[in-house]
Amino acid sequence: MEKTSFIKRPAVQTLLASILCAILGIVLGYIILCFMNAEHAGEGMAAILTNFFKYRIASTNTLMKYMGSFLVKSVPVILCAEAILFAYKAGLFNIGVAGQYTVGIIAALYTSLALGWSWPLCLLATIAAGALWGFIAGCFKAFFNVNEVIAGIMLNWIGLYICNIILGGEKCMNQSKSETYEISDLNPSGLLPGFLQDVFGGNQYMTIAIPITVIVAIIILVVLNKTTFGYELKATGHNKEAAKYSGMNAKRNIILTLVISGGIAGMAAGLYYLTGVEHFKIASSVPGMGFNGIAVAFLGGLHPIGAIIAGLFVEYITLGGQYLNTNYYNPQVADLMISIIIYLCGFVLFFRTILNRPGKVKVNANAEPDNTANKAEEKEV
Amino acid sequence: MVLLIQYTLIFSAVLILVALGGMFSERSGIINLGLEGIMVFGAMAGAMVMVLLPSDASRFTIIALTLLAAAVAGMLSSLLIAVACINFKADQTLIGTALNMLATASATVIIKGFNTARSGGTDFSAKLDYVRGHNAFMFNIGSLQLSWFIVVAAVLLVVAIIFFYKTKLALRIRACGEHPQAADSVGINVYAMRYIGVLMSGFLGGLGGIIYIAAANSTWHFDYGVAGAGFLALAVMIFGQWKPERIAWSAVLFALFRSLSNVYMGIGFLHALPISGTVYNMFPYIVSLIVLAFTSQNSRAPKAEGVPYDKGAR
Amino acid sequence: MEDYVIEMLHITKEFPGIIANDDITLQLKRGEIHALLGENGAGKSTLMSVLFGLYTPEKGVIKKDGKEVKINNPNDATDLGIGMVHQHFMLVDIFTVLDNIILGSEPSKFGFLTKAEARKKVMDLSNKYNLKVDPDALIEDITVGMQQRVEILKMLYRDNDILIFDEPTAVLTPQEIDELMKIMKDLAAEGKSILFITHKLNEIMEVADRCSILRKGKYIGTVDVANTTKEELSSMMVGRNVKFAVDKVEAQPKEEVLKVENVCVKSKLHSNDSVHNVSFNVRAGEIVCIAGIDGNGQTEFVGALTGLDDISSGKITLCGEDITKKSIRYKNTHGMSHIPEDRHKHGLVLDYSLEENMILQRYFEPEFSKHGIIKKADMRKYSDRLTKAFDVRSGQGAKTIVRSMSGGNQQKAIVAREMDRQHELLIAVQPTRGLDVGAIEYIHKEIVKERDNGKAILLVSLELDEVMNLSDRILVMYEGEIVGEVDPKTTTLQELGLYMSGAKRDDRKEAK
Amino acid sequence: GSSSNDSASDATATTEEGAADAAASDKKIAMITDSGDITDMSFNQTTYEASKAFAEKNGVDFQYYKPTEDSDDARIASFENAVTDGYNVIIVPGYLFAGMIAQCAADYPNVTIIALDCSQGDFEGAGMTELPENVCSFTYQEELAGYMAGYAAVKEGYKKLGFLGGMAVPAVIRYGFGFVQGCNDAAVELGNASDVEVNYVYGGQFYGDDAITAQMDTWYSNGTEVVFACGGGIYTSACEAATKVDGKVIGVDVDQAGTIENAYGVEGLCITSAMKGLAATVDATLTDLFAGNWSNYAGKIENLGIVSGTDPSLNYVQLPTDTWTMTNFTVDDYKALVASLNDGTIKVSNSTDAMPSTEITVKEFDNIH
Ligand SMILES: Nc1ncnc2c1ncn2[C@@H]1O[C@H](COP(=O)(O)OP(=O)(O)OP(=O)(O)O)[C@@H](O)[C@H]1O
Ligand SMILES: Nc1ncnc2c1ncn2[C@@H]1O[C@H](COP(=O)(O)OP(=O)(O)OP(=O)(O)O)[C@@H](O)[C@H]1O
Ligand SMILES: [Mg+2]
Ligand SMILES: [Mg+2]
Repeated sequence: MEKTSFIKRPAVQTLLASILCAILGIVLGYIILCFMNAEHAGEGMAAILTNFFKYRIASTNTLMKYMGSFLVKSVPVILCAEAILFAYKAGLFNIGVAGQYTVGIIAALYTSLALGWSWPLCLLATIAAGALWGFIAGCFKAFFNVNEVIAGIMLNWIGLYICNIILGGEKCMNQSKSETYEISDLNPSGLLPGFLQDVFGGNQYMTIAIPITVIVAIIILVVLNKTTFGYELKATGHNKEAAKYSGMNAKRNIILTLVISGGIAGMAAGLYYLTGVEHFKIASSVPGMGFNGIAVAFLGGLHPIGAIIAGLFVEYITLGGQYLNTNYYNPQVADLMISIIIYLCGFVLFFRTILNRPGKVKVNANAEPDNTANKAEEKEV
Repeated sequence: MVLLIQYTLIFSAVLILVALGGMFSERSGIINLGLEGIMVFGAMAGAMVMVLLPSDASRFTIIALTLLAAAVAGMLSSLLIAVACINFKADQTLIGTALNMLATASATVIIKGFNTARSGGTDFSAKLDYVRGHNAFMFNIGSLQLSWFIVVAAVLLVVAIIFFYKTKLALRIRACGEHPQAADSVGINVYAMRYIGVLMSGFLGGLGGIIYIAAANSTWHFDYGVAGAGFLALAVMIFGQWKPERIAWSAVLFALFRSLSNVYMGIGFLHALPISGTVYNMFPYIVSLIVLAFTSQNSRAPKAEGVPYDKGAR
Repeated sequence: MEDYVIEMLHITKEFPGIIANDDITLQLKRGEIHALLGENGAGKSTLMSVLFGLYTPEKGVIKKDGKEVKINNPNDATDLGIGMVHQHFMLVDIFTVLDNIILGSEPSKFGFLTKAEARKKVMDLSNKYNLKVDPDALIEDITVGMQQRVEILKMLYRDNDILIFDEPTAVLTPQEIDELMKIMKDLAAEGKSILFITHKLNEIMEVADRCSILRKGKYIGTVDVANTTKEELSSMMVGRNVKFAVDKVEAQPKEEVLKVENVCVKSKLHSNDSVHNVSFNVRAGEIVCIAGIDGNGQTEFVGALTGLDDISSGKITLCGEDITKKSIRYKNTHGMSHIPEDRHKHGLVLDYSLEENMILQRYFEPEFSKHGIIKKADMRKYSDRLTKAFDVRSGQGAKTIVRSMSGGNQQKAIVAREMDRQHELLIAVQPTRGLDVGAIEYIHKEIVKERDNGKAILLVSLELDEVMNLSDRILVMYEGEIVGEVDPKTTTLQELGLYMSGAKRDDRKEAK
Repeated sequence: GSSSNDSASDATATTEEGAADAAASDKKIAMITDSGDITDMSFNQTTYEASKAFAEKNGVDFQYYKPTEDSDDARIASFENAVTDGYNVIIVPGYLFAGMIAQCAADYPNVTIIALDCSQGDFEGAGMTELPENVCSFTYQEELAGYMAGYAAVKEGYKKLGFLGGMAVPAVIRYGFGFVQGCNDAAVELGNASDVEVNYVYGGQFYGDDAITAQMDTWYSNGTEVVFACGGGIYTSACEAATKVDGKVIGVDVDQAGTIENAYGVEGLCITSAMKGLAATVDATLTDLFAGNWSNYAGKIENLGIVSGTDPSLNYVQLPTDTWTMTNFTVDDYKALVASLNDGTIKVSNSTDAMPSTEITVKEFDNIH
């Protein structure tokens, strides 16, 4: 931490920054616990942090099972974060991830329950559905100049209502339970193949979703940083006009970016719902997953691998809430802690930027001689 | 039909105020994704005041204090955005999202604590009942039920339009959202202008929040937040191309279709159509998208929004 | 003792990797026009930004009227009567001219703007100094020249008496430059003191009283303009003698490379065509120049030619192939190079590094990528070679984020890239805008070398010196039409001026 | 408080003894919430309050657990968490717990599980045909409560009625279909079946909001006189709309007359409530369990409804007689109704498959959310 050269390495900074913000958040969380019930605050904090490791003494098997659950549940938010950061790098704020995730749910459950497809097809369907939703937003943006944020918000709701119609039907919804049928009952071939289930205490939901998530993150990392495609997308993100000048097809790239981003979001739903761990119930608001994804993407420093770590962290604290003694605290305290940590992250990013390049100032507009320059940054809606 | 008007008015009041709030913030250069959270804070404070006021409080007192509390709470919560994004140059998207999460989580925790303390441990819900407060706002014109909320929103809309186009302060705020260096170079304090913009969004967003929960309901469950209303307002703001009068029209259009989805079964011929309720629910969003496709060609966001302003190495 | 209004003593300002100002001292006399000269990146803008309170120097003091002052922000500067026309205009695009002028010092009553009052004051100033502006026009709709006048009115409106002009002429037409020179002289005569940055030695010779020279962040000296010559100034600035005339032999035009037939472009602003029925050709081994006053359709024409804008009718042929409907990528890879007019809007991705910008149109070529993966080492090597060859200076070499580079060096990077690319036709729009004389000399030499290597060159320039020096044929564009073709060797500036102002035109319909 | 280590050993300690004859002091009670919170003004809340009251009365440790999400996996996690914390009496409200019980009960034979609302069908759906000894479940004949409410309202003279359900879960559907049958039978008896009309809708959630209020507004403004608001906190939307036009509501689960009148300051707003004896069941079962009488329940699913034709207050489904406000339909009429239900003169279908066929008009609306 002392050596300037060491501290200036971006990866080190990101890591330091993330750790710092987690610690700060935990300290603040402790203070909140003290406010609510000072006597048991230490115990409460310990419960959240110990989390499922409380089973370490009782049974390693149980511990591993809950470790597995933890991983399983982290998958969708991580992938939503990947979807958001991918688009963000290309200069698009894909707030429509929530809706793309929702249509991914439709695809996952409709193909597996109503159509009886096997899992590879179901998974492809989720990607296609998310991609389609991204495609629509992309077309509105590319051809009609409709801001992707507003198109995304509208499509989120449209997706939700379509989801209610399709999944609420007889074929998918178990009317007497008001939730969708078990994939394992209707169509076991629709479930994703297991992954190291024995290692993870026989956790039936441990599936190939876990390695796929990691692979997707690595692919995104490579695509963004190493490939010509990533080069194009980032160029378009920074300066649409320059991208056009250099012969890149801006419209195509906008659409393609949102298609890919949407596909990842759809896959997030697929990799979660096709494990069978979750069912769909009629909902009156858009699933929060997409919005949590925004937070996780930024918490992870908009870095594909960072998003994995951030997603795991957020999920860990979320799960920690259930270990609080409810006689003293309500479980929502964990949500509060997470939101504080994410908020603090804003400050830490600033901190890192300072370490990074002390002179990055906007006034250096002065070092640039022509007045048309500001048009380069023009944002259109 | 009366109901359609009534609900359109309520919902457009909410959207107009919150979208205007978003507009002032973005015009000053700060993207405010935290409108949803600001609404929750405003709603919570307003509802708490309605609950706490003694039962002999006059109608005027109830109205004034409720609105005041909501506005102040909205402004305080918007400070969270201002400090992080203006002084610390935090990413505005991140902070906005964090504020939304923070609002719902802390409203839940706070209201639970509030109820527990007030009931001596028998009520620990995240719900407030404020029928008396709600009723204090209501009045009727014929069979049309109106509320002071709508009047307040209408007045604020007019004020906002005049302010936006006619005042010195608004000119400066707008300059900061377009070209903060230019503003700075003529001696305008960009940070201060952005603070004002964000605080205005807090003020209007807080009021929007209390209207959202109290104009048509007399109970609210704070663990459910405001169910995306803040994001809709954001959409309305973009729809209105960051101009107050256009925002008003966009809000009314959107609110009309949304209300229709709630009351269509009261309108005979609509109910008779073979269209399911869910399709009606989708209408406002589909209509908006279509209208946007035709109106967005020249739409442009404030140029400097989202970019933290740094005076330099000072 | 001299009567100095402003003294900047021993100013040092550092940026990461670079000392932009190294112990610089500058003294401004009351009522003088003081020029500041230096290569691109010498630190002129930085020094002026320090004076205007935008940057805080690490070392040094500033004195006003002999008393030490602290200038922490533009407000302080304004209070001291210092005004600045920035190299990069500080105007809000979507505001009217009037709003821009009054911004920050708005007359108001109870917080409400009283625009009538403001309008009167502005119009009075406008008349007094002969600075013609339309107060109700939006900045984004007016010409650069008018924007400049708005900037000057902003200073006058604030009653500033120390005026800083940072490269005000780089973007002006010759006529506008003449106007500006006159205005500056009038202002100085009124007792205002002026600091004037320019790369054009003619302008210094014409208006300045004294001139200070910077080189690579260091102070070189101050001379009385009356006692010096252009040659002396340029050698102080670059450290060697600079040739102003372009050395070139007679052109040897060969086969036709570019053929333009009846090209029309619809205007975005009005119902007429902004480019109307333009036809001409460019052959290998010649430099053809489109001259004209800014705003006569040159930008639109180049847009249509390169594919940045839509063409409404006509035909464009490149090396015998009809490319009218081809994509930009196709044109880029089939012989067209383009130095764009607006380097920030089109030419560069400012947030990319220098090396990444160097392969902006070529990242997909086998030289730089394999199976879709960018070959970073090759990119670095290529970038290093080009920056070395074209003397592109930057703080951190190939990794420098282009945004932090000085404008001149940004331009050189683009020129390097476009010259090095495989091409038959080079379209160079204002290739030397904002460059120092040394850099101009270099780029002009390179362009001539291109020509002699058998490349076709279409030059679009507003600068008459450049037009006359560089081109082999001149086409004059007026109101979207080519109104005349002249030979630079036989024509005069006066004749060119007549064509450019629309006073004279050939009937070219029949010719060719 | 106990650290996790202690609780783990506690759990093993209890495991070694027999469950049936364990001393009361060894028992610790926990409840797990289903998709709602313990403040849902519905079965979670009722169960929580009843269990807590019992625990406090008997000085027993009690705590509730809230799963992190609405899935079997999360419910099992809460269960194992509670067991690890040393809780050995687990109360679970809601049919959603069938899956959890099917997967856990057999593995933890020394943990007593009291399920509410889990029917034979639910267990079979989860792949369990027979309950293990450590589990019992109670279901209610909500259709009878709904029937009585509907019957009473129509007999009282209401002609335009409404049913506002929360989510379309089995208990809510039984209430609703029972209500419709009750309205129908009363109307047929009165001979005004052609005049009686029931609007029928599910809100899609267990709390009110402006969309639901708007729907209620359209109902009431189009002449609906009374709405059976059946599902957690959804009654607020009905009350909201009712107060504007002097409409009435019918409460659910518990006698809501007091709560509603207090909250809205309108006397007689809630004409009656369709009650089911959730709290009583919890209390009685726990009392028996602690008294060592678990064998009465072990492995059983009890379907609770009317047990007495003469004393309605003993029944698990009833209308509140303490706060009776109806005048045309009196307490005596009510008692007569209970008697006929008890002796089988009146039969009420408990099917949740399709809307019962009626002579009155039933207008079904699309779910609001
Ligand atoms: N936010 C983060 N959280 C955790 N790990 C991170 C984070 N950011 C980066 N890393 C780790 O540090 C490594 C280097 O990160 P860095 O961002 O410097 O790589 P890069 O820019 O993608 O690589 P290159 O410069 O070669 O294209 C990554 O591969 C990753 O493993
Ligand atoms: N904000 C900044 N951050 C980093 N480096 C900067 C910044 N501003 C200027 N520089 C560097 O300082 C040096 C001086 O720049 P300056 O803009 O003062 O040059 P200049 O003399 O005005 O050049 P030109 O004639 O091209 O306008 C350049 O090398 C530039 O890259
Ligand atoms: Mg400069
Ligand atoms: Mg320059």
